[in-house]
Amino acid sequence: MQRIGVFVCHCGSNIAATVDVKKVVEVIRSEPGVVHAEDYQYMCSEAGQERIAIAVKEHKLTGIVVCSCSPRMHETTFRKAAERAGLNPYMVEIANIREHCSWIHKDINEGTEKAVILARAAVAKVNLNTPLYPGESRVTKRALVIGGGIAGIQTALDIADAGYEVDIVEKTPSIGGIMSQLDKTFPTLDCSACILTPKMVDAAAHEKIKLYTYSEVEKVSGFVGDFTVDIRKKARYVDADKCTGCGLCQEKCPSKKTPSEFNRGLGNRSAIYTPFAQAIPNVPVIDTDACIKFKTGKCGLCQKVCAAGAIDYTQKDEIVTEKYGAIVVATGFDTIKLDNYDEYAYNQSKDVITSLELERVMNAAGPTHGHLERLSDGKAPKEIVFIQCVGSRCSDDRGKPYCSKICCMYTAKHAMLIRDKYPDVNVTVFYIDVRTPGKNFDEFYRRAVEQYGVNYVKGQVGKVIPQPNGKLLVQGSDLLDNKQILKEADMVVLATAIEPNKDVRKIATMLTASIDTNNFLTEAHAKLRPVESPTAGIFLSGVCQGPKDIPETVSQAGAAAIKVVGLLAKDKLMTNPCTAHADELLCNGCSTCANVCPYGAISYEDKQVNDHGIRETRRIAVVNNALCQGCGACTVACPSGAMDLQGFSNRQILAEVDAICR
Amino acid sequence: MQELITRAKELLENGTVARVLGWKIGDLPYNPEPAFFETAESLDKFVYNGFCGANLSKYMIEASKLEGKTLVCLKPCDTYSFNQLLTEHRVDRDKAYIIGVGCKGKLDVEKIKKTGIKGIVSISGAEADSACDTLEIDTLYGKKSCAYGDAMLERCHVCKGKEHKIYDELIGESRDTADKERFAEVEMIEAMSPEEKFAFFQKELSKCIRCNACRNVCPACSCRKCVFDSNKFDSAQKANVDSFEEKMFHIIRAFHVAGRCTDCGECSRVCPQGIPLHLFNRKFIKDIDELYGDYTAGAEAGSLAPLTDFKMDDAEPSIVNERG
Amino acid sequence: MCTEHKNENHECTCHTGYTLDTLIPKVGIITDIREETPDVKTFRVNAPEGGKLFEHLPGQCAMICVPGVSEGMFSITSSPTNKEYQEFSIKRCGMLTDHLHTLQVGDPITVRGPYGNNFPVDTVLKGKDLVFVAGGIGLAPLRSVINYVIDNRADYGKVDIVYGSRSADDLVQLKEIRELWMKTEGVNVHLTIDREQEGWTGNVGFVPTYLKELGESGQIEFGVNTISLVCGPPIMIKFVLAALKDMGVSKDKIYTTLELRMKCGVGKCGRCNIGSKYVCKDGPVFRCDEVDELPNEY
Amino acid sequence: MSVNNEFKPKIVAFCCNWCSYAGADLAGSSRLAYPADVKIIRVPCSCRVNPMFILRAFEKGADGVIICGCHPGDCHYSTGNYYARRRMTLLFSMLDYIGVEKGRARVEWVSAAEGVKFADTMNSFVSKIKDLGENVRLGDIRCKN
Amino acid sequence: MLKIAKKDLASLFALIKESGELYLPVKVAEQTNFAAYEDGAEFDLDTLKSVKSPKDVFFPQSETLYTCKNEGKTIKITPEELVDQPFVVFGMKACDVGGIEVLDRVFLSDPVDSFYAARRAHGTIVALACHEPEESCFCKVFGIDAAEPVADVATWMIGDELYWKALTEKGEALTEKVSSLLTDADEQVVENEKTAIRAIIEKLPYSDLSLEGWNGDAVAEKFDSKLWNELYKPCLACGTCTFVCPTCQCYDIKDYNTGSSVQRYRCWDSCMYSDFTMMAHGNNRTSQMQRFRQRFMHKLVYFPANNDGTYSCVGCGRCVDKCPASLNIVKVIKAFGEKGE
Repeated sequence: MQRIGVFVCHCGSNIAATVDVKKVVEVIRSEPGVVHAEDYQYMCSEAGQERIAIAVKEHKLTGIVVCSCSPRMHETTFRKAAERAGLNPYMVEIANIREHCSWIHKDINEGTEKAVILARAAVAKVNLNTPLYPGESRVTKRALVIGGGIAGIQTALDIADAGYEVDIVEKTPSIGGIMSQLDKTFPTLDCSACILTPKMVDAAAHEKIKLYTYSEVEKVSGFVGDFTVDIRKKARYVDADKCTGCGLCQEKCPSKKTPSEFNRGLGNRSAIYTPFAQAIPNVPVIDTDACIKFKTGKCGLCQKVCAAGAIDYTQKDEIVTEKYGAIVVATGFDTIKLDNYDEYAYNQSKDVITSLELERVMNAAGPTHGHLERLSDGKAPKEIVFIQCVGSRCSDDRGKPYCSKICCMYTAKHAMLIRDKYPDVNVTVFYIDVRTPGKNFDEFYRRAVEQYGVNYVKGQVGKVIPQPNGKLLVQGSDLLDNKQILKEADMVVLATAIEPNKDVRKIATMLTASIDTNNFLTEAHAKLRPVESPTAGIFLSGVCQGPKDIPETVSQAGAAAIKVVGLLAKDKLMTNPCTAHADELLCNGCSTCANVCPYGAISYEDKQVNDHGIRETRRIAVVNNALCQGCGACTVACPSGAMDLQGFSNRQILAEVDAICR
Repeated sequence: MQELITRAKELLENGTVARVLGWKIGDLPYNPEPAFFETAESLDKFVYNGFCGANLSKYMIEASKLEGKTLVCLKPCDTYSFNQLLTEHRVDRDKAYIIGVGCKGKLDVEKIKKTGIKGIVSISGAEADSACDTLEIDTLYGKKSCAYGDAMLERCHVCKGKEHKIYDELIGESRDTADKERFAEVEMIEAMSPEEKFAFFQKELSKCIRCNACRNVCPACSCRKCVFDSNKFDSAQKANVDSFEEKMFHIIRAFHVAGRCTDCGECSRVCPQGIPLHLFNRKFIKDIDELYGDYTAGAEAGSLAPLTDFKMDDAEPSIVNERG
Repeated sequence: MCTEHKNENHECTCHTGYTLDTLIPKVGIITDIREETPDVKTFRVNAPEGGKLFEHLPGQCAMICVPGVSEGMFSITSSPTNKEYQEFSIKRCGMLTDHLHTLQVGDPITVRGPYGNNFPVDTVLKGKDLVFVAGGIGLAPLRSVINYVIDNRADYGKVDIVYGSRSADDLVQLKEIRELWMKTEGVNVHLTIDREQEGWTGNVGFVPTYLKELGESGQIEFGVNTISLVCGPPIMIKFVLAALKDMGVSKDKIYTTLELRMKCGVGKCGRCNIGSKYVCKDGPVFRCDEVDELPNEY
Repeated sequence: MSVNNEFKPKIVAFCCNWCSYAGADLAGSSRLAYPADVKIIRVPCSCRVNPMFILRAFEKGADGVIICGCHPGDCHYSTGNYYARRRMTLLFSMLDYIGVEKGRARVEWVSAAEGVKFADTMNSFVSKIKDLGENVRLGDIRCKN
Repeated sequence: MLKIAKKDLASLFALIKESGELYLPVKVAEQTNFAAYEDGAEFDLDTLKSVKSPKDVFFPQSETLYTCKNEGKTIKITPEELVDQPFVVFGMKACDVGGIEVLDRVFLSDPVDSFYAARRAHGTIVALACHEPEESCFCKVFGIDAAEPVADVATWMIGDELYWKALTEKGEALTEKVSSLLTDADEQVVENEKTAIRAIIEKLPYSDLSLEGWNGDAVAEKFDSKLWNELYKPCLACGTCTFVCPTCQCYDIKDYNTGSSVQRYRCWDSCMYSDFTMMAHGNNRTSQMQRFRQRFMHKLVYFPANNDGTYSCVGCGRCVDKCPASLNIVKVIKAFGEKGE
């Protein structure tokens, strides 16, 4: 039986509004083991934590129960408070009477009764708590960044600048990501390549950063501070050391028919290619499906023309195993497939393009060398219509329920650039709401409307019908004037919704990082810990965590970097003390627990044992506290209850069950 | 049986084994007891007949700790249990010299008594090498006879086959005794309505006297200290209040041996109140076969028990509601 | 109540003879707690309305039960001559004792007893010289006898107390030893501790060896009229008995107690029997020659 | 136990710390109401729930027990909920086999982002238990008084 | 001597039930055990021995001693009500009656166990002579005459009539209550039945078992024998033999937390269980050999030593029938008999 202090928090009115806090204190006072009970406005405040310290000294408490918000929020706060008061931090239990009680039960009697029961369960558990001492595990002072877009690059640069080695793993042949495909960027209309390429060069040149391009993460094991990652370096069939990047092979390559992924499929590329001119590393890759040498065995022209002799058809995929202390996911995004949106005739007419395709059309290095022309017949368009929220803010499951956040700004940018370069072109934008909340964002949008005369129509487009004369009939509605609009356009640009990279779910499973139904990685806490995954040692950078524009991505990349640096700066990490422990007098040595342990943390040894006078050597399970993460699978697999989990022991959970069913 | 005795004496004398684990003649015709024989002449009292139903593999846990090898006579169904104990490192293979003894189905004296036969003085027809189709029973109240099949243990009617799964030597021939569908009883209960099912198990389990014979005889239930005896789960209850504790004990025991139970039927054989305990374990065996693919515990040593394994597309727990 | 055997005041005549069953405990209140040593506390227990829960004889035990945890047998360390309260010295060494050590003054406690026989103070020991040999918490059972002897000092001869423990702060009842026992005439106390400890001026050494020195140096004579009472950890008892044997003390002149082995306390639950003797009914106090007759299963 | 003749069930919910407990928090912060009869016990993972806990809850008077965990594949400990799924399937099959009403014990996978699903699950489960009525078949008569 | 036809037994039982509870052998799920009689329950007087002995009626497998409730700062203890209504146990065989007498020596000796005493005081035992003793019976060895049970009432089932003879005033009082259904009967018929039963008992295989060498003062000689080391090996340490035995008296005291209060109850315990003697000082019987020896030494040596020669076994043969490893007291007695120790 412990000497327990119970502290019930008002949480301002969050709890006190629907739970009679005074009554909870009064009822819990008579619970066995409770020697002190009080309530306070804000337990998590400095003053609140101070009250704990006073009570511990005054009543010589050995256990603390705090009835407040979710332990996922303030468990560490109250554990530190207990530690400062001289108690072992694991003698603290939290009864969640806010999220699980006051916020969801309006009737004050019901709320109070439930709060008492939850408090009683916490007291029953603390009665059986034992002091726990976190172990230590060493930290590999290296980081891994998955994804080479602006998010990955910026994170890697910031980590490397802090002096730690970073590896970037990029699936495509070059780093740069989606940003490298953009023409200009809002709100400053900088040329995207101009601000991105220097960072790419820095990343390549930085002695602390190693690039694994055209590579994928294959397998991840271990845990925070001690990850072991297998990286598959796909065969480029070009020797990176010998290649000088002269580009002769790309010119001479006879197979030029493959659609260029970089140009969103609009232009073509050769079988041996670098995605774009400023590619880093500037080492081409042979696409085996398009290469005549691989398909028919003939050709081999690129090998002949290569002065450096860098072409090597016999190259094989290579698996590299590396050790890391932290992993940052920066897998970026892509536009959604528009197959469900045939009302916009995206698949019927070549002149209906997505905004990202428009970026390539307006880009000098793009398929139309920067001239704004219709992709069907190459003529200069006179009427351009932009349709917003294509696939975003969708109530049915055709598209995405969320707002993709960046479309309003880049459509304003496109409209402004077109009006500026081709003043005679009319630009109409059909929108539901224009959302330009950032710094200088709304002023940018205002300039597009007032200075460049972009015609913004509040309304949705019902249908886009390709006309026999090659034009596109846009049927839309104008909600402000409350009338239907029929407009003939030469070109229609769809502001398409964005979704996380399609490989992110496979990576999340490998990292055991939690992921939500829209495939965005779940952050540890939406407001307080946006750049960390709940899984320790995994950090989130860029759109993989949620839709965001480049300025936010870069700031989040920096935040993720400093979190990684904070982790790598430690020599030792405190490991979770709630690990499994085998009672050597009860253990049968039957290996059932080792079969279910996901971390291989259980090994066996023959030990001399004195079981109440019987001395013999027995095969005993031994848990490696550094590897064990405390999931508890082994405690249920063990029939005799020899294996128990510290912090969530069988008797503690049974005590909670008893207290609840009383 | 004589061949078995001479072979045992030979192995004992030439030192291959230090002791023989078999059965000793009882003082009544139907109660031979498992026994260790260390000397050749003590083997004269060795017996192997229709009443030697005990599964000796559990004794091998302690015997593995003794000096020298132990000769153990295992029936076909016992060898599954030995394999299972081997998988769980509880017995030592090189401390055991296994003789696979033939089996023509084992007898249950309770069944003979249930037919009204009392005051049994002698029984013939149960010898290992006899035809084993009728039993001639001489009693204080006159000569009686009883068909071998009617006196056979329930587990022999659903015998898993006479092939020994692990042995060093085979002695004696077997006879197939399976004449009932293994899951017939389980399916019959599953077909009942919830009220009938509850009434059936309430009636059966209310007889339980908490003697732990089923647990202590079961080769799969071989913990050093059972969870019901320790305070690990605060569940060391021994009350017989005929309400919940018996259900908790038997469900949890069946759960702990799920995927490890070889259906050797010992629990039903030893229950003093004749509770059909095999119905619990066989239910789990049927579920595991249906949901996760056929699995016979102890078929070969080292197989991964179903509850320590998984597949990505396992059925959801709600299948129990849909299955009707 | 029972229909047939009713008498006028509604008492069922067929089982009037039984007081409240001996297995039902009484509720007492803890009125004082003294921290003897880091792991031993002495609890003073009174009936709720004051006074003692029940009368007892020196050496008898009582079963302290905590609902929901378990119950344990502890010797009553206060002397029967003390009229206001009873005391128990409890060492922290398990689930139940852990729990008892967290109780406060004023907390309720349930006690049943008294159980077992007692040191024969009014018969064999009367008029004899007494030698008490105790080790660690073993002093608790003997303390009730010592205080009884001190309260009826005239009925007994010379009293020697040899008491030792692991270290100085493991000596139980040190205050009482110094203020009461050492000051009573005819009672001399010989304290010892196992290992050297600074600030300790008394003897250093194990109890059996110290007893032997005292015996051989004549400070304690083991005459025909001397009875020894021994209590402590089993190995200490073994060596003390050997030492006493060397000094010519016959087994029937030595008493010991086989406490710590009881459950029901009324000789029925079948746990505490050694051979045909039930420790809780025929003991826990035994003469050493009786102990030798028992089969060695204790 | 029934209070002013309307049956108030006692329901124990075992929620895994990484997904369903976070889902419950999200349901809370989104103010999605569900009956107060549900009391949540936090466990590291759904694979920590031992059949003894479930039977103990029923023994002491619970009318319904629900085990929530991460969606298979999302488990923070990678394989925990796979084992939990097999264990619970077998346990529920045994409970149905001895005649306990179907649906009195249930497993539900709720991710950290599915606050709505958590609230809906709890509402549907409580109404299901109210239909089934008080737990008589798995209770211990000594706990009833 | 009175008698009643077998077909009228149901009305006899109904009549007895009016004045108090009636326990008799009832067949439930094909097993015969003593249970409270409800009208229409399928009573079974043919099966010779119930699985669990009727000691359960007087010394139940588990009974609550008292309930504690925390009330504010004090604990409120409410002892369980002692049995105070008369009841009748019908159909007890001579060996079980002997068993109750053995228990009387334990529970009624000072300090009296009032729970047991109350039940004994209010219980009337109607014994039934064994019609066809079985091969595992050896009550004769312990001086019990199966043909002539000595209880409050002795009955014999002869043909399809039950012969009834009251032996004590409790028996007389019960006979008084049911006299309306009983008619006078011929003593001689019962005498012939007795001689027939005794003749069968002579022919039982265990009847010539000799207890020579087993008595109160054989403690040292039997305790140190090496035979125990061979005999105990097949024992599974389960509690079957102790829980079916009519004379086993050992019990454990445990708590049950019902949530609102704590019930302290007493339940049967078995000396064969591995932690039976686990107490504060540790466990003084750690090996199964010690526990096996303790069980038979208590029945045949320690109990006689404390109870002027009465053995704590009545030869009912239930342990012979029910032991999973076919070990029992007869094999132990025979083993020591052959070795001549």
